[in-house]
Amino acid sequence: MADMSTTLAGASLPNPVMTASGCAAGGKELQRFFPVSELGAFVTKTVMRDPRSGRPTPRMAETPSGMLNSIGLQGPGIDAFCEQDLAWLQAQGARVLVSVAGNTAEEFGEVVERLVASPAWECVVGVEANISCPNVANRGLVFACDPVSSERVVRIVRGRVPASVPVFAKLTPDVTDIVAIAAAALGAGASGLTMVNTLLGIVIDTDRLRPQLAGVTGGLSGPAVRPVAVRAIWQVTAAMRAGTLASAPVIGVGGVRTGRDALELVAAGASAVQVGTSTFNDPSAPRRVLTELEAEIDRHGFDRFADVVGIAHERMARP
Amino acid sequence: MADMSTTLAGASLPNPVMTASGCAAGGKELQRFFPVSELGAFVTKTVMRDPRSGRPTPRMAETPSGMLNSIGLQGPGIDAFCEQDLAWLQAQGARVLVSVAGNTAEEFGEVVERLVASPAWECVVGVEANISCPNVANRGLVFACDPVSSERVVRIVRGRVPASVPVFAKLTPDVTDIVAIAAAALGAGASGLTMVNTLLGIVIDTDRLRPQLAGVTGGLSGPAVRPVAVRAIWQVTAAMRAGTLASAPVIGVGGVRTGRDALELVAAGASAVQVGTSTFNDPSAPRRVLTELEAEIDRHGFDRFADVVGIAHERMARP
Amino acid sequence: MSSGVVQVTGELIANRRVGAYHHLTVVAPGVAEPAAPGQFVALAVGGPTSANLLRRCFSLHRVKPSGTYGGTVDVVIAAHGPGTQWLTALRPHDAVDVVGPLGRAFPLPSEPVSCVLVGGGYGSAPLFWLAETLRERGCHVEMVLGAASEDRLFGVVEGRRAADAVHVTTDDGSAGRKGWVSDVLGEVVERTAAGVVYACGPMAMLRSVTEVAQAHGAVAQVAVEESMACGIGVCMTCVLPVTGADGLTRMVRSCVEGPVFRGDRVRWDAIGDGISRVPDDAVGAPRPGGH
Amino acid sequence: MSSGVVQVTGELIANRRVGAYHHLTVVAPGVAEPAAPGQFVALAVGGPTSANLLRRCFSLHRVKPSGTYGGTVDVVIAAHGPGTQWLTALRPHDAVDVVGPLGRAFPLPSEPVSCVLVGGGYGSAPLFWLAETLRERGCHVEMVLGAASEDRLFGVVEGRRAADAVHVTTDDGSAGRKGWVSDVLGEVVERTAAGVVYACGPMAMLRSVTEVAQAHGAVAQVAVEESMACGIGVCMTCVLPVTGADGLTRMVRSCVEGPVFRGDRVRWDAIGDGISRVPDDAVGAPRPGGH
Ligand SMILES: Cc1cc2nc3c(=O)[nH]c(=O)nc-3n(C[C@H](O)[C@H](O)[C@H](O)COP(=O)(O)OP(=O)(O)OC[C@H]3O[C@@H](n4cnc5c(N)ncnc54)[C@H](O)[C@@H]3O)c2cc1C
Ligand SMILES: Cc1cc2nc3c(=O)[nH]c(=O)nc-3n(C[C@H](O)[C@H](O)[C@H](O)COP(=O)(O)OP(=O)(O)OC[C@H]3O[C@@H](n4cnc5c(N)ncnc54)[C@H](O)[C@@H]3O)c2cc1C
Ligand SMILES: Cc1cc2nc3c(=O)[nH]c(=O)nc-3n(C[C@H](O)[C@H](O)[C@H](O)COP(=O)(O)O)c2cc1C
Ligand SMILES: Cc1cc2nc3c(=O)[nH]c(=O)nc-3n(C[C@H](O)[C@H](O)[C@H](O)COP(=O)(O)O)c2cc1C
Ligand code: FES
Ligand code: FES
Repeated sequence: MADMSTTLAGASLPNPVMTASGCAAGGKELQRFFPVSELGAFVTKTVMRDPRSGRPTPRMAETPSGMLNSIGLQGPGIDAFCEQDLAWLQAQGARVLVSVAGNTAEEFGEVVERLVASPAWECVVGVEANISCPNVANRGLVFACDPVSSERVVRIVRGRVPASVPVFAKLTPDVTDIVAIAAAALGAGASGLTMVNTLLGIVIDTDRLRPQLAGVTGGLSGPAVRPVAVRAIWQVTAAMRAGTLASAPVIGVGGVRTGRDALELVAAGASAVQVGTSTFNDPSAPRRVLTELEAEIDRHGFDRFADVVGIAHERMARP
Repeated sequence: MADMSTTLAGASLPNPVMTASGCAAGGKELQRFFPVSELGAFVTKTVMRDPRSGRPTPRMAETPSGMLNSIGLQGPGIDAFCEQDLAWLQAQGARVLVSVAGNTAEEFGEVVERLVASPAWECVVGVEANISCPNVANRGLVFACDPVSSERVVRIVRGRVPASVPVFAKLTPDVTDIVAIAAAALGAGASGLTMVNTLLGIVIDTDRLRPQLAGVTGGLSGPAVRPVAVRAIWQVTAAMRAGTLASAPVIGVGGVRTGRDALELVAAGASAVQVGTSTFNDPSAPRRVLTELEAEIDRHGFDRFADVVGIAHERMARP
Repeated sequence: MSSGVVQVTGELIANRRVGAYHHLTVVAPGVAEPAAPGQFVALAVGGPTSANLLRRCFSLHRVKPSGTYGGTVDVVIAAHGPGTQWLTALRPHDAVDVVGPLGRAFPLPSEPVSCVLVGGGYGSAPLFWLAETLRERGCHVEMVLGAASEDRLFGVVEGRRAADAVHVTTDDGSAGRKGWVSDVLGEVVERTAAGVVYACGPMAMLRSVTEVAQAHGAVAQVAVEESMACGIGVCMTCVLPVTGADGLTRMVRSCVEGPVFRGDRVRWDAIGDGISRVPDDAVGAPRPGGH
Repeated sequence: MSSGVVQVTGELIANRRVGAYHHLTVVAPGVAEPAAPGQFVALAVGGPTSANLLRRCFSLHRVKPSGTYGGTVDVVIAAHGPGTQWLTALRPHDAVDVVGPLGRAFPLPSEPVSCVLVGGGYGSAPLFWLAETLRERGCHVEMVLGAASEDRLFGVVEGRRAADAVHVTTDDGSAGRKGWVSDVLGEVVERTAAGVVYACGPMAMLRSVTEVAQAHGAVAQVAVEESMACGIGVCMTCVLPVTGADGLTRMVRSCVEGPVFRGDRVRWDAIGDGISRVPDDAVGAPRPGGH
C-alpha cells in the first residue's frame, strides 16, 4: 500500500482527496454515507460575511456529462458558519479547508478575521479564497479574471491568516492566460492554488425558449470540463517547472469521478484533488475516489503518492 | 412548414444548418450519406497556403460527451484545395463557406487572394477566418486571444474578399472577454462571427502517465461544451442588443447534436448553426439536425426561422 | 449511517405499464425498512456510460421491508426526458442504483382526525400507502385524484381499497368529474370536517389545495417538486421560500427540509411560471447596491 | 450513396463468448452486400444517454448478405474500455447502430498464388473469410495465428476449415509453438513460395510481418489499427505516414485509404511507442521556424 500522505505548503494531510466547495454543504449530509474525517480534508461551501439567500430557482440545468449551477453563494454568514458547521466538523475530527469570499476585497478580510477568531479555528488546515466570484466594486467582474483584483484579495487574506496556515487562491479557467492570474495570486502571498472553478455557461430551455436558469448564466462543472481542468493544472505546473512561475502546491478540481480521473489531475501536477459534482451522482464519491486512487498508485508500483505528482511532465512522448 | 431561409450579412441561404470546419473534410465523404447541397452551407476544413502534414498521432482522445483533437490543420494547401475540393463542391451545387488560416496575418491574405482567383470561387458564399489558430509572429499565441492580432487578420482578409461576400471571424471561447475580441473583429470589417472554436484541453493517458495526445494539448468539442458556446453567443448577442457592440450575424457552433441543441444556439442569437463533432457519431447529423430544427420551429408555431433568432433575450424570466 | 439513508445497487423485478405511467418494483435492501410515506428515492440513470450524471427523484409508492426478494420499493414514473425514458425502458434483472429513503415524510396526526388526500397525476403515487397508514391510526380518509385525462390518473382502483372514498376529476372529463381537484376539494373537506389535507402534484395545484384547505379550516401538508441535482442536501439547487416557525422566510432545501411542507408556510406569492423567486423579506435577500 | 456505405440501426441476434472475446452477430441490412474482407464497421456505443460519442471500429469477421434475418454481419470484440464493455454486454434483440462497410479491403491477387494469412489476437477475425475468398480463386492458403495465450487465440478451428494449414504460436506456449508469429512466418512463406502475406494485428507484429515477407520476396498487405474518431474519413485523426506510388510520404487516413496498406509503404521508422510521428521528409512536414 502506497503512502498516500501529501503536504500542501506546510499542511500535512493523510491523503490527497477532498470534497469541493459547494458540493458537500457543511459535512453532516455526507457523514450519512461515510465519515468525513477519512478525507484528506473537508472543503466547506464558500462562506461570506452576511447571510445570503442565493438566487431564485431554477438554479440548475443538467448538461451532457455535467451541469450548470447558479446557487449565488447561499449561506448563513461567517458567524453562524463558525458556530454551527465548523464546530460540528471539528467535533468529527475533520481537517477543514474553509472556502471564503467577499463582495469586495476588504470583505474577504473581514470573513477571515472572524474565522481565525472562532473557537473551532483549530480544525482548519487551510483557507481557500474563492476569487472566482463577482467583485461588486469592479462592475461585478470576477476577481480571478483580473490579476490586480486577484492580487488585492489574496494579499488581504494572507495578511489575516496566521502564517502557519496555508492560503489557496481558487482560480477560474475563464481567462485568456491562467498563468498570469496564478502569478498574481502567488505574488501576493498565496501558498498554493486551487484549480479550477466552474466555466461560465448558459442552457436554453427549448420549451420555454428562455434561459433555463433564473439567473441566466451558471457555472459548468462535472466530467465534461475535466480536460479543461487538467489543461489549467498542466499549464501552471509547466510554468513552475520551467521556473517562470514560483513553485507552489496545486489542488486540482474539475470533473473527477473515479480514481483514474483523479490520477489525471495528479499526473498533470496536482498535489491534492477535490471531488465536486460527482458527489451528486454518488454520495460516496469522494471516499470512493480515495480508495480507487490508492489502487491506481499501487497498480503503477509507486510507493508514495507524492512521486506521482506532476509525473506526466517527465514522460511526455517525444514526437 | 416554416420558412427556414436565413440571411448572413447579404448571403441568403435556404436554411441555417452547416457543417463545422474540420468535421466534414472536403464533402465527398459525407456525400455518401446525404447530398451536401441540401445544407444551408458546407464549411470546409481550414485551408492554409502550403500543404501541411499536421501533427503526429494520437491526435484524439475521447472525453465525457466530447473529444479532444489535435490535427494541426493538416491539408493540401490552398491551390490543391481550389482545384480539387472546391471544384468538386461547386459541381455538387453546394454553397460553400471556406475556412482559411495563416501562420501570420499576411499569410491569411495570400490564402484568400488565391481563393478569390480560383475558377470555383463562384460557389463561395462566405469566408470564415479561423483566427483561433497560433500566430507564429506572436510567440505562437492564438490570434483570437488578442484583439490587436484579431483585428489585423480580419482587416487583411476583408480587404481581399469582394465586398459582396461576407467574412466571418471564428472566435475561441478561451478568453477573458469574448465581447472585446468580437468588437475587434467587427471593427476591422468582419461581416459576422462564428462562435465557438474548441476549448483548450488535455487528457492524461492513465496507463502511460503521459498526455494522451502526441501534441499534448488539443481542442475540446462536442455536447460537453455546448453551454459554453451558448453563453458566448448570448454574451455577444446581448452586447449587440444593448448597442454596445455593432450588430452582425452570428453563426453558432459547439456541441450541436439534435434540432433542440441547434435551437438553443439560435434562441441565444445564432442566425445559422454548424454541426461538428456529432458528425462522428452520426454521419448524417448535419442533415438530420436540419430536419429536427424545422420540426422544432413548427412545434413552436413560428412561420419563419428568422423570428426565433435571439428570441430568448426577449423571454427572460424576471425574477 | 445513523440516519437510515443507504445507497444500494438494486435489481428491477417488475416494470408494468399503468396508463401513461410505468410502475417499477426494485429490490433495494435497506431502503424500505426506515421509509415512511412522503419520502422519496433518487435513482441513477443511464448506466456506466451515461452522460446524465444527476439522479432522478421519485416518491415512494410503496415499500415491502421484507419478502421473497428482500426489501423492495415501488415507484411510479412518467416517461418524460432522457432519465425517465431510460428508467421506464428497463427490463427485469437490470440493475438500478438507489439512494434512499430521502426527505421528510408526511407528518401524521396524533389524533384520529379526518383527512383528505389529494393527488395530481403521478402525484397520487405516495398517497395510498399514506391512506393505509392513516386509517390504521383510525383516521377517516377520502381521496381526490385528478389528472389531465383518464390515462394520467394513477391508482383509482387502489384508492378505493385504501381509502373510505375516492373522488375523481379530469381536465377533459374523460373520467370522473370534469374540472380540477380544487373544484371538489372544498366540499369534501367540509363534509368530512377534515383536519388535514395532504397533497402531492404540480405546484399550481398545491397552491390551490393550500388555499382551499385554509378556507375550510384544515391544515395543508404538501409535497413539492423542485428540480433537484443531488437529493441529499449538498447542492442547494432545490430550494424554495418557506416561512419558518420564527416567522422568517428562508430559501430552504426541499430535499432535506421537504419535500413535505405545511402549505401555509410556503411563500406561494414568490412561486410561479417555473420560478421560485427570493422574496424581498427573505433572510439574506439581495439588497439594492450589494448582493 | 453510390459507395455502398450505409448507416442502419441493426439488431443483435447472437453474442457468444469465444475465449477472451465476444462474437457478435448483428442484423444490418445493406452492410453485408457490398462488403469485402478487410473492411470494417463502426458501431455506436452506450445507447441514447451515452457519454461516449465516438464510434468503435471492428473488422468484419464474416457477412451473410441474406438469410432468415436479412443481411447479417459478424464481429469479434475484445472487451477493453467502456465502449467495448458496453457492446460485449449487449443481449439479443438489443439495437446496434452500424455504419459500414468502411475502408479499403484486402486486395486480391489476380493469379492463384500462394498466400499466408497472419493474425495476432482478434486480428485473425477477418482472415477466415479472406482465406475462403482466396481459395475460391485457386490460391493455396496457410495461416499463422498468434496471441499472448491460448484464450486470446481466435479461430484456430475455423482456420483449419478455411485454410490449407494453420500454424499457431503463443507468447507463453499455452497453445502451439511458444513464440511470435514472425518466428514461424519465414519458414511458411519460404515453403509455400507465397506471393502475398496478409496480416492483421498489433502494429509491432505488422512491422515484423512486413520485414519477414520482404526478406522472403513476398508482398505484405497489412491492416493497421489507428485510433479513429469517425471511421468515415472526415476527422483526420487516424493518419499514419505512408509512402505513395509517387515516392512521397504523406500522413494518410487509415479509415479510407486503409486500413489495409502494402506493408513496404508504411513508414515503420516513424511508428512506435503508441505514436505515429511525421517523418521529416513527409509532404508538409513542420519546418524549423514555422510549420
Ligand atoms: C421529491 C420528488 C418526487 C418525485 N416523484 C415523482 C414520481 O413519483 N413520479 C414521477 O414520474 N416523477 C416524480 N418526480 C419528478 C421526476 O423527478 C422528474 O420527472 C425527473 O427527474 C425528470 O427526469 P428526466 O430525465 O425525465 O428529465 P430531464 O429534464 O432530463 O431532467 C434533467 C434534470 O432535471 C431534474 N428534473 C427535471 N424535472 C424535474 C422535476 N419535475 N422534479 C425534480 N427534478 C426534475 C432531474 O432530476 C434531472 O436532474 C419527483 C420529483 C421530486 C423532486
Ligand atoms: C480498422 C479497425 C478494426 C478493428 N477491429 C477490431 C476487432 O475486430 N476486434 C476488436 O476487439 N477490436 C478491433 N479494433 C479495435 C477497437 O476499435 C478498439 O478496441 C475499440 O475502439 C476500443 O474501444 P473502447 O471503448 O474499449 O476503448 P476506449 O479506450 O474507451 O476508446 C476510446 C476511443 O478511442 C478509440 N480507440 C481506442 N482504442 C482503439 C484502437 N485500438 N483502434 C481504434 N480506435 C481505438 C475508440 O474508437 C474510441 O473512440 C479495430 C480498430 C480498427 C481501427
Ligand atoms: C452546485 C455547485 C455549487 C458550487 N459552489 C461553489 C462554491 O460555493 N465555492 C466554490 O469555490 N466553488 C463552488 N463550486 C465549484 C466546485 O467547487 C468545483 O470547483 C467545480 O464544480 C468543478 O469541480 P467538479 O467538476 O468536480 O464539480 C460549486 C459547484 C457546484 C456544482
Ligand atoms: C477533429 C476536428 C477538427 C477541427 N478542425 C477545425 C478546423 O480546421 N478549423 C476550424 O475552424 N475549426 C476546427 N474544428 C472546430 C469545429 O469546427 C468546431 O468549432 C468545434 O468542434 C465545436 O463544434 P462541435 O462541438 O460541433 O464539434 C475542428 C474540430 C474537430 C473536432
Ligand atoms: S437537491 Fe441538492 S440540496 Fe436538495
Ligand atoms: S477516423 Fe476520421 S478520418 Fe479516419
